[in-house]
Amino acid sequence: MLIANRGEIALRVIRACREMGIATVAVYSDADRGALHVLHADEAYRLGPAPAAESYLRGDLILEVARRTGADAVHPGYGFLSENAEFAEACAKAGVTFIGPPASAMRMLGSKTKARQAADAAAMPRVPGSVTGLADVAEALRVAAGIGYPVMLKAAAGGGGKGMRAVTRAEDLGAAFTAASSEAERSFGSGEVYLEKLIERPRHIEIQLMADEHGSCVYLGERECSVQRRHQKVIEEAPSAVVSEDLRRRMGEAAARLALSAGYVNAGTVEFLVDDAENFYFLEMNTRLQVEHPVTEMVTGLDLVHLQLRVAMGEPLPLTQEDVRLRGHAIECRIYAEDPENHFFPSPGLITRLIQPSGPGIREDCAVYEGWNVPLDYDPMLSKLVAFAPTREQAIDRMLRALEEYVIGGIKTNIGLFRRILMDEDFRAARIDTGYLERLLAEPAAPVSEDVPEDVVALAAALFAASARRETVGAPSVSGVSEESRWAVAGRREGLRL
Amino acid sequence: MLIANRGEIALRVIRACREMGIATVAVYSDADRGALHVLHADEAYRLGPAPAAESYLRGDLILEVARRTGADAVHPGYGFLSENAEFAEACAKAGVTFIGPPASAMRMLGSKTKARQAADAAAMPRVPGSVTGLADVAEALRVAAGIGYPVMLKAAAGGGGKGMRAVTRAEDLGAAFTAASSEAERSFGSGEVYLEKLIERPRHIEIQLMADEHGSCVYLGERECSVQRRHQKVIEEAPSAVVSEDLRRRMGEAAARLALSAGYVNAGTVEFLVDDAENFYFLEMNTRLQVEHPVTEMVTGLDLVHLQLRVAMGEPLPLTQEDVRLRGHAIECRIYAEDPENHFFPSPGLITRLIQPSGPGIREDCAVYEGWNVPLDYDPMLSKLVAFAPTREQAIDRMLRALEEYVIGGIKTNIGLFRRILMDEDFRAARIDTGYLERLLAEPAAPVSEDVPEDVVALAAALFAASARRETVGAPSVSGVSEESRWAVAGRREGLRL
Amino acid sequence: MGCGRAAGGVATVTVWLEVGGEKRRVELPAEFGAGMECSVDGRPIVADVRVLQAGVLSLLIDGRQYRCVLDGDGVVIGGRRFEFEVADPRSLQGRRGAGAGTDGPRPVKAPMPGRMVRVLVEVGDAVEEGQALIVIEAMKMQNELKSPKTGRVARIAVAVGDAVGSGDVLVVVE
Amino acid sequence: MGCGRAAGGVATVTVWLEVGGEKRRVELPAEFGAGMECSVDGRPIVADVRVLQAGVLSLLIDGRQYRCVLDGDGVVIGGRRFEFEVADPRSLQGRRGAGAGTDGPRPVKAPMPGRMVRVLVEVGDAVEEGQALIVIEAMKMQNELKSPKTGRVARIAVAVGDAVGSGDVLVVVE
Repeated sequence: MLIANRGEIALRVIRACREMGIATVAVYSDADRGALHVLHADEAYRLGPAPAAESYLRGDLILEVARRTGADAVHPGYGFLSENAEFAEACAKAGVTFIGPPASAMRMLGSKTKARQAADAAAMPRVPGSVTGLADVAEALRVAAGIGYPVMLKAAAGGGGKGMRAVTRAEDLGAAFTAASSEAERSFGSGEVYLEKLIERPRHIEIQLMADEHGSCVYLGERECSVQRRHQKVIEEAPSAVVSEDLRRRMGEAAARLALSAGYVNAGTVEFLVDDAENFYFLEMNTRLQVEHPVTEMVTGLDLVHLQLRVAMGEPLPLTQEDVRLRGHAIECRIYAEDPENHFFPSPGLITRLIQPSGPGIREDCAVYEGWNVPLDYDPMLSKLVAFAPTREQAIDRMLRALEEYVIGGIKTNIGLFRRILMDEDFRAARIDTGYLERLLAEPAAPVSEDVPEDVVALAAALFAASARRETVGAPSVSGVSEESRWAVAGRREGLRL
Repeated sequence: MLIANRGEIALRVIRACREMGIATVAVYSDADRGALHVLHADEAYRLGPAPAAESYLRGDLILEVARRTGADAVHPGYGFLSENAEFAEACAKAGVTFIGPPASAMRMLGSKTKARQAADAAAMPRVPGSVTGLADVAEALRVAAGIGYPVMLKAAAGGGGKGMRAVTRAEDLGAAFTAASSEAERSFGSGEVYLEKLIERPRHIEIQLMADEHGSCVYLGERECSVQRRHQKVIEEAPSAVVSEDLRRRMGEAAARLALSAGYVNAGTVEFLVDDAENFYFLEMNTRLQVEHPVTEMVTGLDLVHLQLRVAMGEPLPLTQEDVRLRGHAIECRIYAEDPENHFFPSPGLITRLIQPSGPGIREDCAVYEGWNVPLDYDPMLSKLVAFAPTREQAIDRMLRALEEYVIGGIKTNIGLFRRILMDEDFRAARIDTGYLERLLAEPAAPVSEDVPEDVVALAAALFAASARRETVGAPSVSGVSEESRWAVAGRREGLRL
Repeated sequence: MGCGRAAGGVATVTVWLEVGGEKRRVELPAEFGAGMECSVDGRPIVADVRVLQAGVLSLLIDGRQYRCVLDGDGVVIGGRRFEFEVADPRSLQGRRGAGAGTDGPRPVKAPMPGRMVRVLVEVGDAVEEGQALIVIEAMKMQNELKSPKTGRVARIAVAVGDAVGSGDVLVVVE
Repeated sequence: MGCGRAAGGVATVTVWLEVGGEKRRVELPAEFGAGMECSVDGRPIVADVRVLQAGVLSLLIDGRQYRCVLDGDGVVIGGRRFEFEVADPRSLQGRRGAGAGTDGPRPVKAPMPGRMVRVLVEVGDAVEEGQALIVIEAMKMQNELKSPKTGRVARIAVAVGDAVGSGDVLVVVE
């Protein structure tokens, strides 16, 4: 099995392969020679320079590695080539199993505009708006006038908030159309955008599907991903605090119907907006494994990557809808290398200290280590920290406990932001929607940790300074090959004049 | 809450307290000032020198700390004072809640001989043998003749294999009686031993109970702990591969009956031997949380320490027997500082490198870190590694994956032994009994890992040697305060003459 | 930092720090351990210090336990990061006078390593405080850098496509 | 260990090792990285070496990836630990002659730190190979140490209650 990805998802797939006795081939860019996904693979091959376009997006090079190593399957992870129908077809042509849906299903459901047509055909409720891409601003204005403002412009290809613009007045639509279209062009190679009514204070709730080649498709409950910033998910949980047994069944059945109508196979996710009145609207389908799949695994007790591999081998699903039972509550925090106190600027660089949480109910999918230099070329996600507990409240408190234990030194992370969210009354009461986090961030932040007496801080700082001094006064510092004494590093940074 | 223990269990209780918003007080001996349970507590107080008798067994000092800090509850963990009824009484006298059963129930069920009487009263099947302690060798010979050889001598107090002797012939009974009695005297302060029939190839299967103060008691499924060495559990799993729904119910109900008959409250475990014909025999009751409780947590989705604390606060159990649902399979490996290749000699000392596994289905309860000096004064357990998966086979394979990732450098551990067991055909087929591991160890071990070419080993060794040289040639090595460059350490150990 | 010997004959170390904008003078015995008699600005503290790993220590003060982790020029305690700066007393006093005035030219520096993807102004343009000047990209994110003051663009030091390092001056507004 | 310069002008290092009872001569370029032309006993190997942390490296040979972790005087690869010893060629040759003969006095050393809890023999006692001599305790476990040969107890170096360090000679059997 060749894993055509990097970071935690590549490691996660490699682990699943090991557990199933499948040999693994990793690929890497020049920035990732020392990455954990390489360290855990049986074989590893260089693709090219750091930029994704020259490495992880080079389907041709990846298939060349597959050919050379005799790998008979490729797992694309998420991002990169995972939703690229051409790559899926190239795999098929090369006689290599692509772990995902057939290219035809990917084409039908992966484009937002085509997926909306399929959703209409499958009688799935969706947000009013254009079904196809908009030809020009004039068409956009016409459609917007028909459904009424506010509206949302969206890129037909891709996701992750790129190419999206909310528009509240007709006057602003022209500029927003141009901006969204050019951003979509830049990000996805297609400037096609469509438009739909903006639902007020919607929740983002999605259904996990798993379908086999034998016409069976089960839904594995929902995930709520309403805590977002710039349309990027920040916290995900399963189940949603507001989804009733009945709503889950209705959403699940609608999602499975859509997948079956498209001949869908393997893991997929149907995203919905849900309003206060429990109405759900089809948003889009992600034709791949999602970043946040672990919360579903925690509450269902299943392993989605194992299931992906078994389904891809042609096995029938080992479970029916009746076997799917949700238990407990799981929350995932996406830990990013970014600075919440300074405009969320990315913070690549050397991780000089890493203290990871563990213990009851804690799962971590992480691909960094002490001494790893987080490259600036890729997504800033460092780790997915997941807490499971019998109830939502306990899961939140468990996550807070784990975040307290967590220390990532050398770069900035959003760990402190999670502590703030998890202690926020609205979040704890599940009063969240996709605008929740932006509203929270607009408020001044109170310090979320216990107060540490100032004298204790001064004493601790002095102790470290004195230690650094002992370190540096005795003899010149000696560096390891890739690691050096943190004392010495600290000493130098602080410009100790001793 | 004061945590009257050390190591992973103290950390595990501290984590639960944090999750519940309860402030924690740790205690430590001189060997443990730098232990993780101290590092994670809100407050920490020294008890005394390293030997347990002068620190963790000093109930008087512990209650003095409780008084001084205003702690209103004490969690004893397992071992040390956890089954000491006098300490439980002293807590009550001091107005401090002891997290465990009342002293009366502990007295009734904690002594093996008294517990056997209670079991008879509760109509629980037990192994034929003496109900009370044996007065002398003559009585032992009389009882043994009555039930027939082989028989097993056991200490009335305590457990963990201390004071146990199997006897197959009357000629050997005298010497075994003396040895068992004196070992029991040394280990538990009481030389009382009893005797029972030795069940051939029995499985060790135990039922986890949780009882509240309101007369409610639920059983949380079973754990199989048949993989033992010298009567010490090595691997535990839940559920047992051989326990049917019906057997589980019968064992669970019998165990709950016994607990209720003794007025038992809080967590407890009833241990049974189970023979090939699904007969179960009462063995003893452990009136505390067990080392292996995590496997029960994984398959029930519950948190036993949270439940312990809630029950101790007087709350009713938040669940009924019908709410208890088992799902999936969990396996725990007790990772010890010992050398399986050299008579399992203990291996205390400095942990120079620690690479811990993580990812899907992996839980680790661990209280060591890179740079920690494992003291020689206590139990050699370093960590409890738990793997959860939908099926037993997947859980085994997942554990193998995690063990492959695990590296503990500087001291010897039994990680390699687990890999051997988990790849053994009999273990995988669940053909195990309490003699299984000793039989396996009597066979010659085949290497359990993939072959690494000799030239690769030589090259890797040479690379490390060359790196050490670069390290030491450039400048004299500089030590950190508690940590020093492993390159330099390695260089010195190897006596590099460069 | 300086060394001395206290009344009891124990070797002591004096450390001058700036923490959270406050100057602090900390005295501590040269040897770490239990019963360390320290002081902060003259206020006595008895501490029990144990170094667990380089840069990680457990501090016990009156039974309270603090896990302290060194992180660059900060220390993390209880999940919060406190920046500090070590100084000798002369330079610290010298620095206090220099300030963050709004007069004069102000540089816009790269807050992280990245690549310049867009320049939104030209030299000589009048700009408002908070107006976006340039866009740099790192880790798939584009980030606008804004003007620190109302003024005029005096210099643009980079071109589209340039790689920039953290702290590099990109634009100067005067 | 020695240094040299190969034909291509690359600085090389030669390392003499003993691994698994075999003498090995490894040559490698002084700089680690991709395309390293190494050899083991003259057999060429092209390796791609990356040091991740001190004592942890990823070794790629013909695409095969090996995680190698230094552990004291051993290297852990694929979950197995291989002991090795670095030597210069002279001393290695010298040592090969000395052997594990059964003649002469043989010491019984403590395999771990602990405390002596029982001495089962006296000086002058005749003992069999494998006979228990003494019991030491560590980590709540008592461990019998056995005689390495049939012979006579020549010396008992410790008394009950003594703390012993790893490698200390406890008993000598001759």
